[in-house]
Amino acid sequence: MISRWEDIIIETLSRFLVPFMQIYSLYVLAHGHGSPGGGFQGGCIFAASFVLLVIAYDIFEAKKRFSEKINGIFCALGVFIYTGIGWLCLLLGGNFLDYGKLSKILPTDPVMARYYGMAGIETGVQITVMAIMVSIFLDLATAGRHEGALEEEDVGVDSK
Amino acid sequence: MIQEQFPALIVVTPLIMSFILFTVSWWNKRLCFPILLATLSACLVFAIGILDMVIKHGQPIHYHLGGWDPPWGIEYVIDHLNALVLVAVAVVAWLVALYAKSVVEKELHESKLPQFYTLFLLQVTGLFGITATGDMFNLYVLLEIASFSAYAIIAMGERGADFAAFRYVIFGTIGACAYLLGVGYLYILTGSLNMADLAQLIPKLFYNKALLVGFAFFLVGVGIKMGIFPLHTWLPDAYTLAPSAVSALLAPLFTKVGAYVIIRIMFTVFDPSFSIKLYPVMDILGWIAAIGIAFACIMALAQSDLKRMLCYLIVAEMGYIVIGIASANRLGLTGAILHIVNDMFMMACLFTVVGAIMYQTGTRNIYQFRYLHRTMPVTLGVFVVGALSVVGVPPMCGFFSKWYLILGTIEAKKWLLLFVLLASSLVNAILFFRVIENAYLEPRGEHAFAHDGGHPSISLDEVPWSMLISMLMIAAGIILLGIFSGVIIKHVIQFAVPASF
Amino acid sequence: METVHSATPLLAMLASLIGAFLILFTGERNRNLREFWTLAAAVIKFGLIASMLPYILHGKIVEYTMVEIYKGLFLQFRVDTFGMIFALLASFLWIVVSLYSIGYMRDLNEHAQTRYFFCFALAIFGAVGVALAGNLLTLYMFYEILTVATFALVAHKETPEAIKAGRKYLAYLLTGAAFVLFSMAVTYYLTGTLDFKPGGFVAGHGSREILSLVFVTFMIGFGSKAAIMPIHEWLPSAMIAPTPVSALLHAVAVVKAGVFCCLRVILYVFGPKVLSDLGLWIPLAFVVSFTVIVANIIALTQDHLKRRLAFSTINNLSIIILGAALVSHDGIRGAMLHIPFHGFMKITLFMCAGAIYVKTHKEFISEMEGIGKQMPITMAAFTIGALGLTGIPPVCGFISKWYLCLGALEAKEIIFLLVFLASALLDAAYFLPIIYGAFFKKPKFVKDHFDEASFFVVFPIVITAIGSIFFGLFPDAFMHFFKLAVASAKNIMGMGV
Amino acid sequence: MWELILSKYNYWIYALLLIIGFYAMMAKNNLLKKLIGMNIFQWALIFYFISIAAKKGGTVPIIPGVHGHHGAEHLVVHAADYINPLPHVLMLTAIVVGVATTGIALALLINIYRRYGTLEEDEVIEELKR
Repeated sequence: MISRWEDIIIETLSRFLVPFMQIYSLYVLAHGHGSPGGGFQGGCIFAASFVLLVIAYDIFEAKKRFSEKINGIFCALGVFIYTGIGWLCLLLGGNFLDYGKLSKILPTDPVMARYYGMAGIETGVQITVMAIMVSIFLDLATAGRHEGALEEEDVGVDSK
Repeated sequence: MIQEQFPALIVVTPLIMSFILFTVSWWNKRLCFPILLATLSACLVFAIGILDMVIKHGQPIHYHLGGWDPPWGIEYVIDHLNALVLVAVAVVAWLVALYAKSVVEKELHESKLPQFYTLFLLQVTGLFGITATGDMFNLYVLLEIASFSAYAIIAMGERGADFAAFRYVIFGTIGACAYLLGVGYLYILTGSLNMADLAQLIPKLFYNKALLVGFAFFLVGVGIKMGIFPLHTWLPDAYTLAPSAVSALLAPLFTKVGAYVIIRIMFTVFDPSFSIKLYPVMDILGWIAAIGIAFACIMALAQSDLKRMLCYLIVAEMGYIVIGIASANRLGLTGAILHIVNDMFMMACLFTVVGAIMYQTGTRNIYQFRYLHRTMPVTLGVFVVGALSVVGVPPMCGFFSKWYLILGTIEAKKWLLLFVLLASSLVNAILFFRVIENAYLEPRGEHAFAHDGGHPSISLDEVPWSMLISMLMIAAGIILLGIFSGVIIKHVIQFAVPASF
Repeated sequence: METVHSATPLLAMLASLIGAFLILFTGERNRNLREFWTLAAAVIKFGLIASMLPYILHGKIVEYTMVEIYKGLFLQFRVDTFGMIFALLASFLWIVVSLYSIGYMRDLNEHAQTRYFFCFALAIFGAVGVALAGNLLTLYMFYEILTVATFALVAHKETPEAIKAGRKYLAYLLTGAAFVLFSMAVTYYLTGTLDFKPGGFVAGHGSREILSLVFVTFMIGFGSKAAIMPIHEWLPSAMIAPTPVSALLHAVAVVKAGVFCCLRVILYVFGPKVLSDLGLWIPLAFVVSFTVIVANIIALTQDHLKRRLAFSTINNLSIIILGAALVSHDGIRGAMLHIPFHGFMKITLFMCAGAIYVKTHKEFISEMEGIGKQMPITMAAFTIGALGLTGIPPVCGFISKWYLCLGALEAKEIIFLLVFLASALLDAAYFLPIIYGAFFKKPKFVKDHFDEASFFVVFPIVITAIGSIFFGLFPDAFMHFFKLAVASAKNIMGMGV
Repeated sequence: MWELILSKYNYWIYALLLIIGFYAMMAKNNLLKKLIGMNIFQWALIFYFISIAAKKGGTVPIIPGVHGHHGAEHLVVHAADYINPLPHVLMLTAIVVGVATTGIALALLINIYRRYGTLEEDEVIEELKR
């Protein structure tokens, strides 16, 4: 699975598909509070695009574009956005995650402030979910060997 | 003002810090430990602040996440009971973290350290959350957070740990799902997930069979997580094979928090009369506890591996707590709650000592402890304190909780349980004096008067300071808890026991 | 009875505790300093306890409450007349024994002396704690500490027998402790308090059956330490321990603590009235009389000196309990007097045995013929002790036994009077041969010229021997045992029958 | 009788799935099959929760055309027309939990396979005995 398996059709097709998947995931995210959807779903779809990359090309290729380190940082970033907004509300005198209080810094009334607050939260969730999904996938695929610890022998039996 | 926010902060801070720690570790691994310790210190402050607030106000603190009022929003409710547990968890976690540094650096590959510290924090997050939350489903989620981190760090242990961890995954998931089913039943019946709200709604449908089923699911689910007797089978392997620091963290905390959840469900969510008058839950629990303690003691006697022996001891200790619950009166429940706190310290003490012995000698086999009192006297001193506490020698804390448990069983006229308590403390004496004998005495021939000082070749060889300090602090904690148990009961526990008792 | 609130009891306790840890930290590096700590702690402790004597003699009570455990349940020291007797005895004899053990351990060059002195100090800590305890819970606490600390002393030699003896000791005493815990809990559940009260406090609580059950379990629990007959087995086998330990075990700390606890329960928890109402004292009295006789008869058959002394101890302990069990004025008086007096005499005997062992490595009486020539001072002291135990004036044993007999008469229990007399007779029967052999037989296995043990060993023996005679002549001398005993007897009976 | 079964068919199905999953977890020798059983178990639960939220003719609980200041107050909401959203939300979390569990379990299995070269429980135990 993690080895290269040249196939022009699959590669082209997936290269063609990936951006659309990512756009779609963003759509799901952005539409999360107007219709079914939201951070979890969006994140999973986003992660799926990377999985597709790994499957179509190979793991090194994918890692070139999205290394473990960046992944880890994203994973923390998402949580940071989430709790950051929470803390912000907290500093603005509300309870934790009390978006209504955001209206003090946003040029809107509490209702819209809730709206934006949720949007921000969902974004954080999406980023984290995406990063976690990818890292679970990579860990399983590389059997937990990080950071280019992959040698030839790890490149599965079906190589060449 | 900020103090009102503590209930949320104590859960959120370790959560965010765990991820930050993980990120930081990418470019500087040496920062991990300071971050961990700082975070836990903050949590300690929060916990103490909460306890102080609860004692001042005298009634539960309600914290509405996101400002949504219950029963719609998630609510954190802190009363005397979980404030006490929060503080205990915070203290023990802090001490174990201090202890962990040297041990993990020796036992784990240094590439694993960041993951370890991250999971450590996640674990603590889960435990705090379980304790603080007032929402059934939220409790499930946090229970799972704690469980995941437990699965993962246990798997870091020695040979066979991964298999033990997998078993733990299977059992833990069954437990979590059983709990979730219970939540589902309650939700269908009442349409609410908020504990306080449920407490209002449930008495109306006491005679509903579905309620009973849900209750049974709760008991089974939490019982697996806390390792009550028939559901304990995952526990010995998992905790024995885990890295020393991990078992020193999990063994004291996770099971006891489970015990807290059981108390919470039986006495807060379900009205006490449900399990006392309506159904013979208490009798069943009493029998389970009695059989469990007997079984655990026998199994512990059969072990030559100190850590495994202690693991079976945990099962017995959970049995004690269940006895306290089963005696279903003020004294017994006081004993149970006090024992939750005491047992955290006792188990922390014993497991840290085992870790220290492993660290120095590389063995856990009781029969290879000869001359240990020459090489590591301080560690053994701490061990003796913990051992005497478990045996129930005053002024160590173990005696006092046992004292209330005994009084409770007498008041409840449950003579079997009383007998079990007394007999098991004797068995504990056998268990521990076997170890102490091997560690302290050096069998020698008749009339052998070794010249003073015995074997000069064997010299002092103690563990690093950080470990010594934390172990000594835990031992001191055991004695202080014992002497001042009266104060704790007077100011905290007597309010934690349901008023109907 | 007015109460003086003072921290002196706590300080007295801390003296030995701190002393113990100083000993531990000093360790083998500096033996003189270590043994200095032992002595210093002992002297300070005795001084502090003696400083409370005046209050007690004026019928006051010194009290110090550490912390409340639960409603009406404290960790509390309350020093009354009876506790004072035992506290004085234990703390005074600690000085003597520590002097002695310094000499003993050095002469034999024992191993692990630090542990030895540490546990010794802890044991005294426990014993005096038992004496000063103001209620059952505190008493139980120090009782357990005493048990655990003594385990290390019993197993000190670390020979297989020693370790076995240690296990046996623990098995008996911890089981006993479990019984005590049970009865204590039930008592608290019934009465809501555990504070000692002269004349008892259980009266009117609980049914006959439950009270009788509690009394029996109490007696089994504490009796395991007081070595009442069916559960005495650990005591003779504990003789394997070094002699100072045996001296401590028998004369001062452990078994005396057991007896002390029994008396506390009989007189201060149940009280004469309840005892006689429920008729509980009769079975108790018969059990202990049985113990007295059988122990003496066994003692006759022992050739190992320390074992013979051990059985003599068992006998005397039971005599004390018997004295308290016949709920009579003089009986209690005699029992309370016999605690310190027997302590003095028995410690003399044990230290003599130790001295002989140090010098000649002889443990069997048959080997000691003519030892009087080699160690006259020791054997003289031994004679005094033996005569005292036999109850011959002017040694102090006479006084206590006199009052015990009076007690039996007062209670109109001729059979128990006979028991007392028989025990005295049998005492003579197994002590006099030793003395005779020592002085009037040709030395076979020992030197026939003067060769005493070292100063540290002999000096304490002389002190206690003189003490025994001194208290025989002036039973109310500077420790005022007599006055204390009389006073406590008055309190108890005043409330009681 | 039949009505009883048919009217409550969702419960029957979930119970059936639950039992299947439990059987697999307990009785199967192959660790991977145990894991699959575990998933079936969890999904049975999720299905159960979702099914209790369902309503005949109910729709997604999203009120159209409400944005910002105006709207919400003018328009009447019949709770009966909407599916109860709460179980879905809960199950969203439960799904995430399930995914995480599966991830950890798979990682463990890979590890086990690497070390002991098998996924058969008894063989692994044999390995560990040595």
